[in-house]
Amino acid sequence: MIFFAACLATFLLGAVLSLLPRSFRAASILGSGMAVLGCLLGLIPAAQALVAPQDWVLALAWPPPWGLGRLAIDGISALFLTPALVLIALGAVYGRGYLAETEGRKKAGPPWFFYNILAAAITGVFTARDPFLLLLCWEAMALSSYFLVCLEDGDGAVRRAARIYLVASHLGAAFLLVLCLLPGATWPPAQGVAAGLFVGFSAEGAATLAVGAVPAGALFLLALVGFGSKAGLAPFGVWLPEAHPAAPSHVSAVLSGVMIKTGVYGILRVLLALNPEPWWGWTLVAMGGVTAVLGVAGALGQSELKRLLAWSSMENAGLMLMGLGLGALGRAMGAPLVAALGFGAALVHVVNHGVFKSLLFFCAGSVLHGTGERRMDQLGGVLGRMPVTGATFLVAALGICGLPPMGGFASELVLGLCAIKGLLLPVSGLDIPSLGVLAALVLCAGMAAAVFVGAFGTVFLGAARSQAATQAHESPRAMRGPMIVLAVLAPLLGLGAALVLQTALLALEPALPGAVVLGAPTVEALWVAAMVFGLLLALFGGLFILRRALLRGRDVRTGPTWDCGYAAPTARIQYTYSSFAQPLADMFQALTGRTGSTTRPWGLFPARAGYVAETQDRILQGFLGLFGFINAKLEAMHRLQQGQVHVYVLYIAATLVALLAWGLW
Amino acid sequence: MPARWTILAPAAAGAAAFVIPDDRTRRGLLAATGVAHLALTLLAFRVPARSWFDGALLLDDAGRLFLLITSVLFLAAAFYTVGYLRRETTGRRQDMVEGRLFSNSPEARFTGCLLLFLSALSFVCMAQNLGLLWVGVEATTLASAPLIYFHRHHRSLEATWKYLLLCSVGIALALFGTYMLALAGGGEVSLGLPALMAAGPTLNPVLLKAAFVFLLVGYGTKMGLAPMHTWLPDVYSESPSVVALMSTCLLNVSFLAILRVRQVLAAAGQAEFGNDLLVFLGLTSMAWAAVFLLRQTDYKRLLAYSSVEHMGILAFGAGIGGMGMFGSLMHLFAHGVAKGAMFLLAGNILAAYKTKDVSGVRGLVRALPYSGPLWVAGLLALTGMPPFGAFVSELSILRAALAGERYILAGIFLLLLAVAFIGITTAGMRMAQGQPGSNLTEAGKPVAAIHESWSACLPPLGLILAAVLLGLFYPAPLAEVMATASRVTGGF
Amino acid sequence: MISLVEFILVGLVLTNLVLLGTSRIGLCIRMVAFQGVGLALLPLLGHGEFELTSLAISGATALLKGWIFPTLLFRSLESAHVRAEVEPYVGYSNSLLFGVAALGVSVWLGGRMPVPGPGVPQLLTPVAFFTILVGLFGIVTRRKAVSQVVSYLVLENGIFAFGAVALRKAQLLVEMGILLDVFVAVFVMGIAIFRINREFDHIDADRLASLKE
Amino acid sequence: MSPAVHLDALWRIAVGLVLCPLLFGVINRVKAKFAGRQGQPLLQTYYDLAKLLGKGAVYSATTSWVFPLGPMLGLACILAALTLAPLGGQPGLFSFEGDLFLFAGLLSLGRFATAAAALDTGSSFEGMGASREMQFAVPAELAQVLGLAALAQATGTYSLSEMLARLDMARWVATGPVLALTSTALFLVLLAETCRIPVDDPNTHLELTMIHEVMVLDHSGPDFAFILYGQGVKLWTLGAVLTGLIIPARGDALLDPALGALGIFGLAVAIGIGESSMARLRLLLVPRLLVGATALSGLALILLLR
Repeated sequence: MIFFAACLATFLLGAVLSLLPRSFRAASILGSGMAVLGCLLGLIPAAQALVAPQDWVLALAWPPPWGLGRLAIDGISALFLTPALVLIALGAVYGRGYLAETEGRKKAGPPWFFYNILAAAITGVFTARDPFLLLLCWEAMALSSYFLVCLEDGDGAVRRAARIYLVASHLGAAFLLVLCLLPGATWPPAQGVAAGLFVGFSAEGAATLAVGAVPAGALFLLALVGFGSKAGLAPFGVWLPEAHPAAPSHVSAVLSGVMIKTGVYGILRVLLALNPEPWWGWTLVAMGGVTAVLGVAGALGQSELKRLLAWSSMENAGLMLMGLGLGALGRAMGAPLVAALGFGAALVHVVNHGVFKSLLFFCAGSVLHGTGERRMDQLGGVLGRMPVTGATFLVAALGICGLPPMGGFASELVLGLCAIKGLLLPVSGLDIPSLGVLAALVLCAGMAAAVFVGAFGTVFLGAARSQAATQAHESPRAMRGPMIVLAVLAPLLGLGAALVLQTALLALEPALPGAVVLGAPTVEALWVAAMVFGLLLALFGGLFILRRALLRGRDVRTGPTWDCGYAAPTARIQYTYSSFAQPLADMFQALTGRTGSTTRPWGLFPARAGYVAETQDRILQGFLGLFGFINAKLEAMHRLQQGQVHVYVLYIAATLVALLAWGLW
Repeated sequence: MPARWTILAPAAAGAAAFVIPDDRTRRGLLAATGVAHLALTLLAFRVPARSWFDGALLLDDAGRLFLLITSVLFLAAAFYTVGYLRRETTGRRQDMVEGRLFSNSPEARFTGCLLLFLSALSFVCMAQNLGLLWVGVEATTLASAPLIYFHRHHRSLEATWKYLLLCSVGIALALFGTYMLALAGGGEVSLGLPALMAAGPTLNPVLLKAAFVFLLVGYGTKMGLAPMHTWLPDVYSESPSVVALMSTCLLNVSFLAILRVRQVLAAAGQAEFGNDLLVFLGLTSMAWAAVFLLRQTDYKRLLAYSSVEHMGILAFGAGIGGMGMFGSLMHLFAHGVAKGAMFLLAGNILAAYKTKDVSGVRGLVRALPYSGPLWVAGLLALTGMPPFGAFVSELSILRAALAGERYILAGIFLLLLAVAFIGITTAGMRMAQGQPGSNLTEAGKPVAAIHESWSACLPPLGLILAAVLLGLFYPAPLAEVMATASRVTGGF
Repeated sequence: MISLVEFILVGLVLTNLVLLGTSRIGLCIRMVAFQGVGLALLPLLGHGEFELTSLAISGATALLKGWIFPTLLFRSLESAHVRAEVEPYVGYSNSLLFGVAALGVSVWLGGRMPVPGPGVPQLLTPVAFFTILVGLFGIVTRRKAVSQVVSYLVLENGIFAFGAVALRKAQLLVEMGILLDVFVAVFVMGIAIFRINREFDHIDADRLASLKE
Repeated sequence: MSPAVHLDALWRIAVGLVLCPLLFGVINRVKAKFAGRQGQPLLQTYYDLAKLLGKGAVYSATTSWVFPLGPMLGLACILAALTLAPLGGQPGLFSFEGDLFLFAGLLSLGRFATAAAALDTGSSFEGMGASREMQFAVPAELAQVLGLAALAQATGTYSLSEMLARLDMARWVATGPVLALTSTALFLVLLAETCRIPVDDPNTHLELTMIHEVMVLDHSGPDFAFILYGQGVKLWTLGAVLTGLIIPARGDALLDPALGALGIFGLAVAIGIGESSMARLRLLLVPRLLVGATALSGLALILLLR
């Protein structure tokens, strides 16, 4: 535990230190260095807890009214913490390279200050064991990430996104406040909370807090909204596609790769701590499914790479939540097998998605860094000039689409298997949700594949569509390094998926006795799947060699794209992402909220034809409209103070009379 | 013994300030008094309280708390004022809003009244007799009126007039309530707090209730509870930021006055009634403030309404009782230091940007390398974010509400907090972010960043640090005093 | 003795009605002065035995309310040489109607709260309430700053009447403090009016409305 | 059931690898017969493959290393998929619970690679094909997985091989209608995946309505041979699954595969008949067809749930 304490201390120290030096270089080295160091320190206990789940407690003797601050790492914490720390460390390395260009324009201190705070806060969230500490870390996380999001506050769009994020996360946190401050609340919440755990200043203080238990359903709902809003659960997650792209890419990576998981973590804890009721599972499955489909559909409609990635994060959060939902149903309906696989799938996907999404954001940032262009339809053919970025992006794309041999496939396999088993079990009320999960899962997989082929093809393949694309340049080593590391990790996660699942089940064992045994067949299945992956790679290698051998010495020419002999190909007539996605986007028009306007060629000598597509987030529009309405109504009440002192005195008199009437009646 | 000197020393210094001709000595005196007052206060924490005028004046634990926060804020104000008065140009100058010419009222009067104000505040903290309590509160009003009219232009004059009239009316009602309290005791008991509490059960309940209503409305006007708060935004926006800072103490001691009265009510077994009224007025104030915080265009008024909101929180906490009372005592400190810092910073911003318009201020963080970040921190401290004190105190209050199973009230409380949060951060961050506009000038010519003086930055910095401290750790003695105080004033 | 107290209280009511009805500020000031003199007697009559404290208090009161305040107010009225009209929002007849209504309300309120102790006349509470209401009404409805101060004094008189009778064991310290405060308050207000007049060339409080949302 | 590796499946796979090009020959013959033509020789596809493998290649200047990746990965994927597919109730090389997802996943990976390669040419024409391919894949995959899920439901196991092995006469009779629905759905999926009429027309190289064929326009030489062969293997694999579904297993290690193989050729004949008797659907109708297939599988599943 000493290492863990050291990890937190390092983060906080790093935060302060990075503010001190005047020179940009020193500050960024200090800030990122401390972050990396802290992560390494934290990984030691996390890894230990992974291999042998145990409940370590780090108790901070903290004076009232906070009471004792308890931090603990058990299997589940470790499962969330380990990838988090790895990604944060890589993000720090990447960030140093990414922020280097802001030298002279900005200070290096603040970003690294907030980055370290964020690291500490996230670590705290995953390990806090008393409600007050959880709240503290949660709010710290929200704030530091907010400040990181609005790092480029010169840009109005960024300010807007950051504001939306701030408001959303505050409203979400309000629910957690209640969850964590209910009398005798514990974290993770206990069934039928006992009273008086809050450390008051006096015995009487504790006594005054004695009250009855709160219905578990209420706790669940509070957690669902509070944590769900952070996880991007529709409709509370509207802020996500706005805020994540606005942040600097290494921060986006941490937000999407790690911070979303804090929401999943919270809900998982609640589900494991309380005895779920069936309707919890139904709710989670339904909302998760909607979130997933909405997310991928939204991704279809985007025109900027980072926004697309943010939407896809929403999709994956949906998948995780569906897993949680099935797990909850399994627990509620006495189907331990489904429970184990559902939760297990969610956990495995947490790990995988973290890796892939962070890598994708790294790549997106590197493209932005190399071309200065956000819009995909302005890019093209970047692969040639940014080989590392392109290759790593391809790997990550395969992973995020859940295609073999990457880890993403494993998590979708487990989830799907869980759904099918749910179908087969003779438990009534389990089949319909399972069917829903299965359908949503496959639907999302297919659409995600379309999205990422399109994105990869438009950005990296074909011919350059703009000056920016032709002048692209590969990113510095500091940025390439983390990308390569993650790209290597991705297939390993696929081949070793069985291990990941095994660890997840091991972590779940304390809460779900028998999880390991029940999940064993699936683990074996994953091993065989890994053999198939191996075969696949072997076949590929064989074909590669074969082709090499066949073509050796033959005349291999390069010419223009044949394209059925089309005479005058230009870069502009290539399929763009929006045209690529258009058929699917129209197929799911109701979800994408995409409105296209076509100007058809007309007449004997058609002058011009065009297709303009635009998508807006309907949920967000709805919220903004509502808030605007309320705001206007409230502003109308400003008329109450028109500066007339007579009227003011009248207010006093009126209050007096009213209160007298109340008092003496 | 040190307790009574917290009244006498400032009074004497104030009297002296009127006659001292030399500015430098007077400023020195001001700073010295600030230090001395804090020293005396801390000393008063050590030594047991001695009564004065046979128990009419006595510094009990509640008094100690309020005296401490007053003293801390005054120290910050004093140091800031020294620099402020040095910066203030004498003679007629341009009014930044309308461009008319105006001049300051004599510095001697300003300093003198400031000190007398402090003395009156200390007096209120010690008063154990409701009559004297009233005298003290009224004295604070009168001592502060000239301060508001430091900048002699018509807006400040208007503010002064409203302040005088509204507060006098309110305070008059409080006086009536005081008498009624006496009458409730059959006119036989004196207005001494101990006597009244001793006579508690025998007091006539109807008269008692009526008395409490009058006192609540009366002192509530001074405390800035909606809808009696209307003087507050005008005063805060038109007076020098130091004055605004000190009027935070004014609100605090009015709150103390209400707590004193509630002690009597509780002794008479009528606590429920009082608590309901407090909760009601508290939520009303929070709601009213929230409405005016949204789309607020003047950042000094913004701070003023945030004060109204926080007074509402105090009242709410006190009304919830138990842990809530304790929470609102914590909040007293948390809000005091945070708000103090914000007022001083607002003064710096006003000096740099020459406008009170939110839309006129951009890129604060870049333009004012010290005040800017502090301003952002202050925003968080005001809106109850960690690691600042308000986070803890608001949570304690919320917790008490939940513990009392008053879920609806807790929900409303949270909602109003959220609205206020949105209002404050939206305006405040808009000022902090972006690129500084061209209206940023130093010595007539536009500059990228202002060079800030120590006297302008250190006091707010100190206060912000205090706010952080309160968010993470309470010094043991303070905590103990706070516990007893909350017990005395009707908590547990 | 009671009867004399009641006599004064009735006088208070009548003067209030006059205040509501009259249009001349000068008259208002005089009326308030009358009230002050009348009230000055209360501490002596409130309870049988003469005490030095009550003597001192009533003396101070008479001096303050009967002489100093009126002169102060007349000063500021002359310094701001404006038409000595009250210029109310609410017409005089309506004001009187309000007065009657207020009287009713106060009697009802007075009925709700029993006055303990033998020495205190039943009339006290209603009259006090009534005077306070009239004062508030005046502040709300009168335009001129001066007449607002006058109304404030009426309000204050009501309270004083109540206190003087209710509070038997008058503490010199408290009473004197209160008187001092009221004095300073009125004094400062006077100064403020003087300044307002210099700054704006009028003392119409309702035209001081530049500070608003 | 526990996951397993059935080495005896190797010979079945070998048979498939050898015979699959023949399927095209059969189809063409059938079509020719219907058109009253002589038609190309049965082994034409083998000749084509040999010829292509012997050629050099031409690459577009705009392409990158992703372009040749397409055919190789595509073929590797479908070969891997073949190892999962049972033949006539006899298990595939690998079988484990949930391998149906891997089956679908491998097909979709191949699709991904092909589409990426198509986009790499920078031709709007091929981009269009890629876009459509990905679009139609969504409902097709859905139909396929739901269909197989229904199968799992019917047989009570989670692995392709096991499902088809358990699909004996009795069970077949018991769940006849459901199996009929499922096999229809899977047949439609097969048509879409192997780009046959009515979804796509492998013979028309110059029409804007093409989906799969257009994506491979720029490939030549060995690359194109890979693609062509991949088509054959795909047809064989999907056919094997479908016939396994249609023809109830008897449990005979020799007869069943033989029947299965025959079934596949029968399928080829059926495709030929279909292609010569009907025209390609209008492009806009294709999604409806596939969504219809999805509906069929879903219906089958729901019938089983009730």
